Amino acid sequence: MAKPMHPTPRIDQLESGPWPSFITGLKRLANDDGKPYQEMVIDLLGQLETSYETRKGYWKGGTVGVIGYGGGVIPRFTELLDDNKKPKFPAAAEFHTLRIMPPAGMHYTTDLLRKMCDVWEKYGSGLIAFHGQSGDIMFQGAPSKNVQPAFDEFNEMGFDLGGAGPAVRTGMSCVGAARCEQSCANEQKIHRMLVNNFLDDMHRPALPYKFKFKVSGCPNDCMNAIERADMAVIGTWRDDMKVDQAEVKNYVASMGRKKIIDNVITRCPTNALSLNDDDTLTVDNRNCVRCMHCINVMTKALSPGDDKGVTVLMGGKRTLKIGDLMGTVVIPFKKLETDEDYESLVEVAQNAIDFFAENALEHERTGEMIERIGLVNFLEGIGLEVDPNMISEPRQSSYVRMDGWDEEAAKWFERKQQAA
Amino acid sequence: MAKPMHPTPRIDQLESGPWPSFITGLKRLANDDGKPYQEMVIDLLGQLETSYETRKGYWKGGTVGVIGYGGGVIPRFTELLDDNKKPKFPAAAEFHTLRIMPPAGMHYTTDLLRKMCDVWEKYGSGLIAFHGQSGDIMFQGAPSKNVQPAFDEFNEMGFDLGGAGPAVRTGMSCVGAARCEQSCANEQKIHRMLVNNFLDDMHRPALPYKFKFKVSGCPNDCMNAIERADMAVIGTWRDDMKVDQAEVKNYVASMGRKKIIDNVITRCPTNALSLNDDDTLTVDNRNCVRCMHCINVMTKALSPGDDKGVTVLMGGKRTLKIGDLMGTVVIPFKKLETDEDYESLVEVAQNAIDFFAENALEHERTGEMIERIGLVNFLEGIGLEVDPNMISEPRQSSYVRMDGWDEEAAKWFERKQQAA
Amino acid sequence: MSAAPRMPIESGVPEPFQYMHPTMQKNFGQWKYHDRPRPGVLHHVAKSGDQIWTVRAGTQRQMDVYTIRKLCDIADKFGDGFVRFTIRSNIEFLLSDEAKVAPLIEALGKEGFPVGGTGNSVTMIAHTQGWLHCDIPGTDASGVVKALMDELHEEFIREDMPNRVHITTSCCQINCGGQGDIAINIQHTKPPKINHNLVANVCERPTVVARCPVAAIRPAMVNGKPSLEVDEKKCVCCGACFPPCPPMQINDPEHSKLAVWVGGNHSNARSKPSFQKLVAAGIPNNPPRWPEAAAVIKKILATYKKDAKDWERMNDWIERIGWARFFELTELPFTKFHIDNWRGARRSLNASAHIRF
Amino acid sequence: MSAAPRMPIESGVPEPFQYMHPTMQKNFGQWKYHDRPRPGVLHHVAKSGDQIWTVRAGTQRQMDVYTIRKLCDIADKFGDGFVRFTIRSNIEFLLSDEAKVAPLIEALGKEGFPVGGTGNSVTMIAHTQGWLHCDIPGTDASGVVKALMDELHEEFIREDMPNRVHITTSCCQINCGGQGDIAINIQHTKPPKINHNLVANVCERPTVVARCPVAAIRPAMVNGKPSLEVDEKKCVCCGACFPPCPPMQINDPEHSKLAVWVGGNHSNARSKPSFQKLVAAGIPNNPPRWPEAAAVIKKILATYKKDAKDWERMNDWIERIGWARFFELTELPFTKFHIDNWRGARRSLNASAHIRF
Ligand code: SRM
Ligand code: SRM
Ligand code: SRM
Ligand code: SRM
Ligand code: SF4
Ligand code: SF4
Ligand code: SF4
Ligand code: SF4
Ligand code: SF4
Ligand code: SF4
Ligand code: SF4
Ligand code: SF4
Repeated sequence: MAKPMHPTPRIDQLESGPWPSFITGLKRLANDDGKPYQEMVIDLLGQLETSYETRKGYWKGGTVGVIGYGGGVIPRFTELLDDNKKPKFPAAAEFHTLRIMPPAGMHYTTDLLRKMCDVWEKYGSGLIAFHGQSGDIMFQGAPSKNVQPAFDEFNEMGFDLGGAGPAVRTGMSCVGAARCEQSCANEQKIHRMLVNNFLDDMHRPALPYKFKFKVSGCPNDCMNAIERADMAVIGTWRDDMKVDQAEVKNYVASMGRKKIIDNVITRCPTNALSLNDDDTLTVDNRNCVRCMHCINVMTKALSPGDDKGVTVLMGGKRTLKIGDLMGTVVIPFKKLETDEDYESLVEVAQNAIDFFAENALEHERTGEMIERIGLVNFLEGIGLEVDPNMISEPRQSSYVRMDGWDEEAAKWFERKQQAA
Repeated sequence: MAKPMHPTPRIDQLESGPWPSFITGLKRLANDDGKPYQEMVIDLLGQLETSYETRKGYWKGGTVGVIGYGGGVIPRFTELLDDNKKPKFPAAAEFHTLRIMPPAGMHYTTDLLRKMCDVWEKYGSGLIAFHGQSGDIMFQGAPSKNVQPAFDEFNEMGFDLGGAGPAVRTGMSCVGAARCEQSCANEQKIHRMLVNNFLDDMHRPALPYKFKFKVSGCPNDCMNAIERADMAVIGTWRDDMKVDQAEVKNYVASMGRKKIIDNVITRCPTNALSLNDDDTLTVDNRNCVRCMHCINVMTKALSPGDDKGVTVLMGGKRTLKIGDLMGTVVIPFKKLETDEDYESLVEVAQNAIDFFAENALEHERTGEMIERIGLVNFLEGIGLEVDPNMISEPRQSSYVRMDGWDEEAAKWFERKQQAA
Repeated sequence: MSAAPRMPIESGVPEPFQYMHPTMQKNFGQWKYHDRPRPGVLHHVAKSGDQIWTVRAGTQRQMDVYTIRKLCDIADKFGDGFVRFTIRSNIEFLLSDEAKVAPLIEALGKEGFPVGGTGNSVTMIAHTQGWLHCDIPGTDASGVVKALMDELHEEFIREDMPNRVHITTSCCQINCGGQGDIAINIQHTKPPKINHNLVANVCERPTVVARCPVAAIRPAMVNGKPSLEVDEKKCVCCGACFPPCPPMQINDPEHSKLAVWVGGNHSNARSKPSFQKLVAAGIPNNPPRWPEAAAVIKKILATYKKDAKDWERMNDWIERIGWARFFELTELPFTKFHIDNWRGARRSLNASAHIRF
Repeated sequence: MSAAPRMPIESGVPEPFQYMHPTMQKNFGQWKYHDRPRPGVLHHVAKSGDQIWTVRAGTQRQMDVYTIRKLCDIADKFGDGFVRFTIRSNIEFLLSDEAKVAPLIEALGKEGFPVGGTGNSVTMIAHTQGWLHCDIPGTDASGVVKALMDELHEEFIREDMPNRVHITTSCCQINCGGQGDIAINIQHTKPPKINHNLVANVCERPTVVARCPVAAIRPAMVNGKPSLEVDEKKCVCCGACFPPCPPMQINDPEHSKLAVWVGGNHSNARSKPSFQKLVAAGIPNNPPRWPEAAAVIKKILATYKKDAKDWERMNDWIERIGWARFFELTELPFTKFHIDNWRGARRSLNASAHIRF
C-alpha cells in the first residue's frame, strides 16, 4: 500500500478546464500502485504544491551525468528541507532530466513512442516532454542511480544525449521537405550534418558558451532560427518564383480584385507585385526579397523557384546579457546540391565554432562577440568576404578612418572579375 | 589707376559653363575702378587662387562685432603672409561677414534688394549670399572699421543681426501659407514669435551651444526642420483629409488604374488607401500618418483637413559629436489659433531653452543632451507628459527597473479621465 | 575485477525516414500545395498526386506515459501509426486516407485532446520548466500554460484570427520560451536579496560580477566575510546574477511580477523579423490560474481579432495602426517605462511627423 | 566728449507682408492647388480663383551687387517687382499675369540665368563657405557647386527625374551643408598633424580633449611644452579638434578626400525622414573642377533616373531595389568601410532572410 497523497488544493485547480492537464497526468502516475515511480511522483506533487503556495522554486543543480559524456543531463536536487534538514519530499529529492535528441523533424512511429515510455516507466518518473524549446525529448525525473541505465537503453535504441552547458546544443529543423510545399532545402540532412559533425563539442562542453543550430526550409522560418540560433540556415531560391497565371485568375475571381490588392499587392514589402488589368500578376523578381507572403496567400498559384539554396545567418540569441540579438546574414546564398556543397557548409560552421572557441569571452554568445568585435572582424576571422546583402544599409556616420579605401575597392573589383 | 589683377589661371576655369559664375561676379567687382571694394576683391581673388593652388584655407577667426551685441558677425583675418610676416593680400586681410535676418519666408521687393546692394557697395566687398544654410543674408567681406556703420544702416532699414556662436540662431520658415496649398500653419508668425522672443539669447551668446528653430507648414518639411533644428515646428491636421471623389475619378481616368495603384495606393506607408472598384478612393483616416504622399500626387483631389495645428520635435542636428540626430516628437499635436495658443508655444520653447541652459554640457546640443539624460528626464524637465506618439515602438529590453509601475499607470488613467 | 563501463555510442541526431509516414518519404521534397479542410486539419497534395492529411491536436507537453500511450492507441486504431510533434508540442497524426480524418478527430475529442492549432488560430503556447524542474524560476510554466489554454481553447479549435497567433511564456527573465506575437514573462522589480553568509562558499565572485549587464555588482567584505554588493541605483533587477550565485535571491513571491510583450515575429513574411515590445507590467504572479495575466492576454487578442486585417500578424497590425491606437483600443496604460532607455534606444523614438489622429 | 554710441534696435525677424506680392498677401493661407505648366514655373490657384505664377531661376548664391541688380531689373521690367529666394538659393519671380511668364523666361535666358529647379528636377545644390570664407575648410564650396551645376545644368532645366533631387555639399566633416538625396562631403583620412609649439598658447586643452568624439586626445608634454597627443589607433580623423585648436591641422592637400553619401531625406512623404548612407569615398579633392566627384554623381543620377519608379526619392528607390543592386548598377565598389561600426551599428545589419537575387 503506497504512501498517502499529499493534499494539493492549489494544483488540483489545474485539473478542470478543456485543455489536457499535466496535473491529472501526474496524479495518474501517483496513483499507480506498485510502480517504481509512484512515490517519486507523489512527493513531486507535494513539492509542486508547496511552490504554488509559497511562489518559490525548490530545485538546485549539481553534477550528474553518464560515463563518457560531460553534459546532456540536467541534475535537480530538492532544496525543500524539514526542520532536521532532511528533504521534506524525500522520494522526489533527486529529479534529473535526460535531454535526448529526437529524429530530425520529430517524426515518430507509435512503436518508437511506446518503447520510450517503457524505458521511462522503468527508470524515471513516467513524465516525458515532447519537446523542449531546443528540440530535445525531455525525460523528466530520474533518481541519480537510474540516469546511466536509462541512457544506456535509449542509446541502444539509437538515441543520443543532446546538449547542455557551454557546448554545441541540440538543433532543430522544420518538417519541411517531408510535408511542405514551401521547402527549399533538405532540412533534416542539413540539421543532421551540422549537429552530428560537432558531437564532441556537444558531449564534452568546452566552449565559452552555448552554440545552437536551427534549420528552416524557407523564410517563413518555422524554427525561429534567425532569432534563436547562433547559426541559422534558411532555405531560399535565386531564380524567378513560379507563377500559375490561371490559378492567379481563379484567386482574383474568387476573392475579388480589391481583396487581392489589399491582401497581396499592397503587402509586398518591396512593391514587387503588380496586378495587371487583365487579372494576371506581374512579379518583379529582381526586387522580390523572398519574404514568402504572396506565396503563402496564393499557395496554389505561386511557389518558390527551382534554383534553390540556403541563406546563413549567425549570432541570434535571447536577452542575456546585452539584449536580444537577431542573427546577421553571413552567407546570402549557398547552393546545397553536391556532397562538397554540404561539406563546405559544415566547414563554415567549423570555422565559426573555432573562432568562437578562441575569441569569445566566458559566457559570451556568438552574437555578443560579433557585437563586441564588429561584423567585419568576425567575417575576416571565419574567412568570409563582406557583401552588401549582409547589411540593411551602409554606414550613416562619417566617424571612421578610411585610408586604405583604394585597397579595399580593388579587392571588390577583383572579386567581381573572378565571379564574371 | 587700380592695382593690377593677380594671375588666377585656376579659378578662371570657373567662368566657363552654363551656370552663373561667382568668379565672374567677383571679377566684375575687381574691375570696378574707383569703387571702395575694388582692391579688396582683387586681393580676395588672389588669396582664393592660392587656396585652389595649395588646397588650403587661409582664414582665421577673431573678435569683431557691433556695439551692444555679442554675436552675428563672423570675423575673418588672412593667415596668408609673405616672408616678412605681412599679409600677402593686404587689401583682403580683413574679410568679415554680417549675418542679417531676412523677412520670414525670404520675400523681397526689388526696392529692398537695391537698398541692400547700395549699403554693401559702400561698406563691404559687394558680395552678398542669398542665403546661408541657416537662413541669414550673408553680407560677405567687410574690413573691421566698416562693420558697425554697415550694421547701423541695415538696422535703420529694419533689419537685425542673426545668430552666431553658442546662442539662439537664425530661424527659417517655408513659403507656406503665402503660396502653398499644403500649408497647415501660419509659418511666418510661428517663426517670428519664436525667434523674436529670444533675441537676447541670440544677440548675447551665453548658452552651452547653439539652438535653432525651423518651421515647415506641413510634413513635406521643406525647411529640413526635423533634421536640422533643435526645435522643429511642423504643420499638420487632426481631422479627415479632404477628398474630391470627382477629381479622384479624373486622375484614375487620366493615369489608369494600374498607375494609380502603383504610384499612390501601394506607396501609402500604412496601407490607409484603398481604390474601390468604382474608381473612388477610401481613406482610412485613423491610420493615415499624414505623410503627404497621396496629397502630393493628387493635389487637386486630396488636401489636408480643416482641424489644423502643429507637431513639435526637438533635438535635431548634424554630426558633431555623437553622430547625426533627428528631432523627436515632444508635442504630437498643438492647436495654434488663439494668442494663448501661440504664447504657450513660446513657453514650450522657453522651458526647453532654460533646461538646455542649465543642464547641457559645454558644446552639447539639445539632441545630445536628450541622448545623455534620456527622453523621459528631458520631458519631465520641460514639463511635458509622455505620450505613445513620441516613440515608434515601446522598449524591447526587459532590462529596466519597473517598480513604481502602478503609480505611473495611475497617472495615465488620470490624464485620460481629465481628457474625457 | 568489474567489467569495463559501457561507453556511449555517439550516434547523434537519428535519421528520420525510418520513422516517417511512407507517403511523406515517397514525396519528400515534392509537395505542390496545401489547404485546410477544417481547423486542425492540413491537406497537402504532392506533385505525384499523392495526398496526406494531418490532424493536429493539443497536448500538455509534459505528458505522463499513459497519455502518450493513449495517443499511440488512437494513432494505431484510427490512423496509420505515424505521428510527429510540432515545435509547439502539438501532436500531428498523419493519414493517407481522407476517410480516416473524421473518426480520428472524434476519437481525439472523446479522449479530451483539442483538435486545432492550424492556420489562423491561437496555437499552443510555447513554454518552459518553471517550478516543476528549473532551479531559478520565478513562476511555473506548465501551470501558466494550462490556465491560459483553458481560456483560449475556443481560439485554438477555431481559425478566426487575422493570422496565426504564437504565444510564449518564460518563468524568468532569461526567456527560454523565446518570444512571439504575445509573450508573458517574469519581470523582477526588486534587486536581489543577498545571503552574505553563503556567497563566499557558493559563488565564483569574478564570474558573478562579470555576469551583470549593467555592472552593478562589486566584491565587498560584509561583516567580515568576502561577499558581493549590489548598487541598487544601477540594478535593473534582471536576475542574471542568480544562476551563477544562488545566494543572490532575485525571486520574490510578491515583487517578481509578470510582464506582457507583443509583436515578436520570426517569420520573414512581409516585414523582417521583429522583437517583442513591452505593453504591460506589474501583473501579479498569481497561481494556480493567473487570472490577471489571462485578462490582459484576452483583451489584447480580442482587440487584434476585431481590428486587424486579414494576414496581419500582431506586429503588422500594430505597425499599421500605431502604438497610440494600440494602447487606446486595449485600454492598457502607457507609462515612462514603455520608452526604451537600453542600448540603441534612440532608434525607438519617433523622428518624424508620422502621427495618427 | 563724444556722442553716446548708437545702440542696436533689436527688431529681430522682419514682418514679411510688407515685401510680399499682393496676390500672395490677399490669398494668404487660402491656396487650393498648383500645377507646373513647364519646368521652372509653378502655377498656384487660390480658393478665391486668384492665380500666381512663379518663375524659378538658378543663381550662384554668392552674388555680386551687379548680378543682384540685374535680377531686380528683370523683375521690374518683366515681372511685378516681387521676388523671393528659396532655401536652395534659387530666386523666384512672382507674377499675377500668365502673359508675363514667357517674356520673363526669355529675359532670364538672355542674361544667363537657368530657369528650372522645380518638380522632378535636380535643383540647386545646397552649399557652404569653403576657401572663400571659412576658417576650417578642406575644400571650396562655391567652386564645387559651380563645377557640378555646370555638369547637371540639363537636369536643372528639365523635370526628367523620378522625383525631386536634393544635393548638398560640405567643405568639412561638420556638414553645414546638411544632407540630401546626394551629399558630397570632405572626408579626412589622416589624423591631425600637431604643431606642438603653438598648442599651449592657442588652445584651451581641456576643451579640445572634450571635443573628440572617440576620446583619442590626451594632454601631454612634448619637448618640454604642454601640448596634446592623439592616439592614432583611435582617431577617426573627423576634424572636430581643429576648430577649437587650429594647431591640430586636419586639412591635408592630399589626404583630405571627398566622400559621397546618398539617401538623406527630410520629407515625411511615404517613409520617415532618413539619414544619408556612405556609398563612395577616397575621391580626390581636385580643384578647380573636381571631375572625379562629378563622374560619381552623374553615374548615380543616371542610374536612379533609369531605374527608379515615379515618385521614388533616392532613398525610396534604394529601399526597394536593395543596396546590393545599387552597388551593382552604379558599379561602385562595396567595402568593409560601408559596414557601420558607430553607435547602434547593429541596426544596420541584415537580420532577416530578405535578400534580392
Ligand atoms: C528546458 C528548456 C526550457 C523548456 O522547458 O523547454 C530550458 C531550460 C533552461 N535553460 Fe534555456 N532552456 C531551453 C531552451 C532555451 C531557448 C530556446 C531555444 O533554444 O530555441 C533559449 C533561447 C535561445 C537562446 O539560446 O538564446 C534559452 C535560453 C537560455 C539562457 C540564455 C542564453 C542567452 O545567451 O541569452 C540560459 C542562461 C544560461 O545559459 O546561462 C538558459 C538556461 C537554462 C537552464 C539551464 C537554467 C539554468 O541556467 O540553470 C534551464 C534548465 C531548466 C531545467 O531544469 O531543465 N536558457 N533556453 C529548454 C531546453 C530544452 C531542450 O533541450 O529542448
Ligand atoms: C555660413 C554657414 C554655411 C553657409 O555658407 O551657408 C555656416 C558656416 C559655419 N558653420 Fe555651420 N554654417 C551654416 C549653417 C549650418 C547648418 C545648417 C542649418 O542651420 O540648417 C548646420 C547643420 C545643422 C545643425 O545646426 O546641426 C551647421 C552646423 C555647424 C556645426 C556643427 C553643429 C553640430 O552640433 O553638429 C558647426 C561647428 C560648431 O558650431 O562648433 C558649425 C560651424 C560653422 C562655422 C562657424 C565654422 C567654425 O566653427 O568656425 C562656419 C563659419 C563659416 C564662415 O566663415 O562664415 N556649423 N551650420 C551657414 C550659416 C549661414 C547662416 O547664418 O545662414
Ligand atoms: C508544423 C510547423 C513546423 C514544425 O516542423 O513544427 C509549421 C508548419 C507550417 N507552417 Fe509554420 N509551422 C510551425 C511553426 C511556425 C513558427 C514557429 C513557432 O510557432 O514558434 C513560425 C514563426 C513564428 C513567428 O513568426 O513568430 C511559423 C511561421 C509560419 C508562417 C509565417 C506566418 C506569417 O505570416 O508571419 C507561415 C505562412 C503561412 O501562415 O501561410 C507558416 C506556414 C506553415 C505551413 C502552412 C507550411 C506548409 O505549407 O505546410 C505549415 C502548416 C501550418 C499550419 O498550422 O497551418 N508558418 N510557423 C510548426 C507548427 C507549430 C504549431 O504547432 O503551431
Ligand atoms: C520653395 C521651397 C520652399 C521654400 O520656402 O524655399 C519648396 C516649395 C515647394 N515644395 Fe518643397 N520646397 C523647397 C524645398 C524643399 C526641401 C528642402 C531642400 O530642398 O533642402 C524639401 C525636403 C528635402 C528632403 O526631403 O530631403 C522639400 C520637400 C518637398 C516635398 C517632398 C518630396 C518627397 O516626395 O519626398 C514636396 C512634395 C512634392 O514633391 O510634391 C514638396 C513640394 C513643394 C511644393 C510643390 C509645395 C507647393 O504645393 O507649393 C512647392 C513647389 C516645389 C517645386 O519646386 O515644385 N517639397 N522641399 C523650396 C524650394 C527649394 C528649391 O529651390 O529647390
Ligand atoms: S519553414 Fe518553410 S519549409 Fe519549413 S515548415 Fe515552415 S513553411 Fe515549410
Ligand atoms: S515573396 Fe514577398 S517580396 Fe516576393 S513578391 Fe511575394 S510578397 Fe513580394
Ligand atoms: S513645407 Fe509644406 S507647406 Fe511648407 S512649402 Fe513645403 S509643402 Fe508647402
Ligand atoms: S497622407 Fe500618406 S499616410 Fe496618409 S493616406 Fe496619404 S499616403 Fe497614406
Ligand atoms: S525561463 Fe528561466 S526559469 Fe524558466 S526554464 Fe528557462 S531558465 Fe528556467
Ligand atoms: S539583478 Fe541583474 S542588474 Fe541586478 S545585480 Fe543582478 S545581474 Fe546586475
Ligand atoms: S562645412 Fe565646415 S568648412 Fe564648410 S562652412 Fe561649414 S564649418 Fe566651414
Ligand atoms: S580628428 Fe577627430 S577623432 Fe581625431 S583626434 Fe581630432 S577630434 Fe579626435
